[in-house]
Amino acid sequence: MFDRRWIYLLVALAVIFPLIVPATFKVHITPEARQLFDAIEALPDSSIVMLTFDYYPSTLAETEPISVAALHHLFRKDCRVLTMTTIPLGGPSIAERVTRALAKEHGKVYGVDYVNLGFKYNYVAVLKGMGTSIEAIYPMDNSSTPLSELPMMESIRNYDDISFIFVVSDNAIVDYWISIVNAEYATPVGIGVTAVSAPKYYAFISSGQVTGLLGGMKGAAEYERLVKAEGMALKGMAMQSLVHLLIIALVIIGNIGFFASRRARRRATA
Amino acid sequence: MSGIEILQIWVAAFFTLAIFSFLYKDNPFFKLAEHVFAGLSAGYYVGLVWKSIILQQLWYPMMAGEWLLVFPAMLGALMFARLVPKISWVSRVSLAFVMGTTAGVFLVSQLNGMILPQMQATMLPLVLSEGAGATLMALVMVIGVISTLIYFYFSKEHTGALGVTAKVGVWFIMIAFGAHFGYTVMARVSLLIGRVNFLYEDWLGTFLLIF
Amino acid sequence: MRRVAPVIIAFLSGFVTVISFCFNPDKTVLGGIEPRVLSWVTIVGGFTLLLGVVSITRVNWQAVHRKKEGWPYKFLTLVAMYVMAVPAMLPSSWSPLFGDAEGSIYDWLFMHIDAPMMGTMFAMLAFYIASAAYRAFRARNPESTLLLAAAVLVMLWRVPMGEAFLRLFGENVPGFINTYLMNGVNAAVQRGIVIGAALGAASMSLRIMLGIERTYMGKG
Amino acid sequence: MHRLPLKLSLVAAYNLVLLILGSEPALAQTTVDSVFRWDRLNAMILLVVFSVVILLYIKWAKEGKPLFLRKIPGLEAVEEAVGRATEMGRPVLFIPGIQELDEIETIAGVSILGRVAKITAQYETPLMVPVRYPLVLAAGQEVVEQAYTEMGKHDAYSKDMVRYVAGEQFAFAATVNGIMVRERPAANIFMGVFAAESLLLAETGNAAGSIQIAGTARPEQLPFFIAACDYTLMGEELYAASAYLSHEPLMLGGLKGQDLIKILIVIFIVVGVILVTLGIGDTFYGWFDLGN
Repeated sequence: MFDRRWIYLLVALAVIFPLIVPATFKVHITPEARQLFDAIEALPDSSIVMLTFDYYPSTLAETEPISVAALHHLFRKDCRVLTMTTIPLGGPSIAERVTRALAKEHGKVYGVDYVNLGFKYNYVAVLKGMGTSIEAIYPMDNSSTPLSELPMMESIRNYDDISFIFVVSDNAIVDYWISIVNAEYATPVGIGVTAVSAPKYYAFISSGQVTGLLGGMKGAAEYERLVKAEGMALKGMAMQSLVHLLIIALVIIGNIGFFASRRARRRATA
Repeated sequence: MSGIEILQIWVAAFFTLAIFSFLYKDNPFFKLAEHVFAGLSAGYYVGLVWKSIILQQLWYPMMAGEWLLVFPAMLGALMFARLVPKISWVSRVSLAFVMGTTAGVFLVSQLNGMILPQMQATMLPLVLSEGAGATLMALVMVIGVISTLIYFYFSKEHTGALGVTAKVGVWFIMIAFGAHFGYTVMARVSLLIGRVNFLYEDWLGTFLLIF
Repeated sequence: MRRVAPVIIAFLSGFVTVISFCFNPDKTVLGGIEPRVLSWVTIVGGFTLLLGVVSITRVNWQAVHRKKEGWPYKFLTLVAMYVMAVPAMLPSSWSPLFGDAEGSIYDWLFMHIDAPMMGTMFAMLAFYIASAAYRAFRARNPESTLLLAAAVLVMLWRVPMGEAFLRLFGENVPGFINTYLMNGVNAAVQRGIVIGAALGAASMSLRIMLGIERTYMGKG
Repeated sequence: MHRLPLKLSLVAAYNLVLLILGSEPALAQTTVDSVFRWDRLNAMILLVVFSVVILLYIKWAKEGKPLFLRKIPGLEAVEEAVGRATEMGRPVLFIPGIQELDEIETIAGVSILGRVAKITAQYETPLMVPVRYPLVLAAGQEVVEQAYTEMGKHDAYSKDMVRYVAGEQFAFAATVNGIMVRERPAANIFMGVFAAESLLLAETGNAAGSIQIAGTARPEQLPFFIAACDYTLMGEELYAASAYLSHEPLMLGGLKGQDLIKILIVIFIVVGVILVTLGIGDTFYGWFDLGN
């Protein structure tokens, strides 16, 4: 068997090639992405939507495009956006960076159109506690401003005041948004997750516990197309395609080798 | 681009490449990155707990007159008893408080939020007016859920009817895992694209500025 | 005392949340207690993170002190930890380098060293997946054949180039994969696993609450 | 403790009576202003039935009633792997997952570690157990020490067998990868919670030529272990394996109780499907509505 490092080299080439020779592809919209888009589209203007940044900087490439596309959609619809994160490592700073950049683009004002709550330890207690009072869990926003000083927070007490929760996550925290928040407070939850965890959540779509699902970079690309704001995800589809095809080719070659050697062995024993 | 920005990019690029170098083989650069990584991530937690818990949830509210917070502060401090073997049992009190509360939340949320709705969603009519496609979907769902549950049933040997159902369960499980694998490939490749983009656009970009 | 006190506390604190589930928060005393208990848990839980730091310091310092093999690396770990942690705990009013805002040492180290390394570790998986797929994905028996076929179909379906290829076999093929493979077989199995896992987690929680599961406390 | 199930069943019976007496209004109306959450009665009944069943089985297991568990394929693989390591004179690497001891999978992993340690003690094969959390460290050391003492090999035990490694997930994975290439264990056993590092560990181990056995309940990581390891315990097989090996009444009783509930769930689903198909299932279906 040859050195596996040749395979590594092929993978690297498959990613680098489209950087040098860019190409764009038509992305088809899946029903799950459409469902999420429609749910937000159907909200009355200036509704309050919670957008979570439940991901580590290490999965930025998959998740950040989802947050960006979501914010484009929410700001364009004049929704008031409340962000929070259950991730200690980087969650708060990503939320600040992304919301501030997008707010600037759409001319939104901090404290009036959007608020970043930041991070608190122990997600179970946080998710549950916000059902009674957001202020009890987050006395201050991410920049240590008391919530009482932020005009937007005047009308927000708990989940009852939130029309939709858009969870963007790279881990199993989604389970608790479903089993605690959606189940006990009935706030609709739409999710954008990494491709690793996406398959699991198909089970929650038909049960109605989840309203719409975006899976990984492809999901992000679909949402980018839906809100007509081309970003990183649509650009990444070329590299994504090449590496997938490479891996499929490797599987096929591996199996041809496997069957050839098995036949040779059978012949030798016969 | 300022000098400090270029430096930032170079530092990030150095550590990115140091980690990637492990693909070729283990080497001192990887070891260096590995150990710096371990230290930084531990240090990150300290800063985080300090700001979001000690200051924001404990110190500021206590200064504002919430004296009841003395109790969680004490419980938290008791955790450190673990470091002194003789009184380490005291830390169990704090631990029990954390574990007990979490257990209570879990007990309810798993039974109420997971099992009931997932059971209900499986009770699908097998004869549907919407046509053969919908009926087939319902059948796949019902058989899939039941055979998966049966595969993970340990109280009887998997023989006879139980064995057949469990076998169907394995087939379903393998297809689902295959789908999962295919989906995950996408995730990992996306992250590689992220890093390669950084090296190609940001890092190589600095070469144009420097040279 | 050593055994009984923790068990009683675990029971009471769990009981509060279970009982609050059964009653209306606005109508009973319990409603006011639950959020308080939950916010206390976040505080107490935070201290366990600090405990981990103490352990890391101890373990690495011992290695450095005794000049064990590779001790300079362990020393580096310690330095990295304290360079990150100490400035973060100093008030930002002293210097913009302190605290955790943008421009602080803490934020800089995180954004430009820690985060890129985390991303790179994930990215390495793309290489490993490729080699694992080549080496391990063999149609040895019916089970592995199903695994392999499903994996290849989904890999094709998730990217535009592959989807275009699938459409050559019929305009509905991608939709078919979405419906029957993802929302059908996959969702059914995930549901079976979710139910099983929920039972496991609930049974564990019950045992912890009632104090019959005490592994987390350690023995003695 | 053993009186508890009785009391709980009384409560269950009472609730059932309540349900029958007031079935329609109790479940249908959203009683925002009543003190008791009647709309959540279904979850409460499930909670009670579940608790009674689990506690009864644990009680029976403690009393030593024979409770049958089917053989878990793949458990022999663990013994074989340790045997191979002994022949090759190389160490065994055991990783009880990357989560704290409050995860049921970690507890299962630690109890399997006890079994593995007995075999390594018997053959005096070196054992390495890197862990990520202080509590797992304490529990791991205790379990391994006990195993060596039981096998009469206390002299061969060293506290460094179970060692504390860095905090962050990937920092931990990087360190373990380092151990795999530098110390070249003959067998790698992964039992517990694993996340994205599953394939990092399993591929590195495979490249280093180790035999690998994995067990985790995380469905998203199972495909990788299946692809890169020689044997994989899937999902609840992990719990079953640890109950099977340890015969610990808590594990065994819990598992048996869950098994019974699982069968009840299957029966309810089948009944539901039949009723709904016949078009008379609305009431039954409504019993599973969540109150919120």
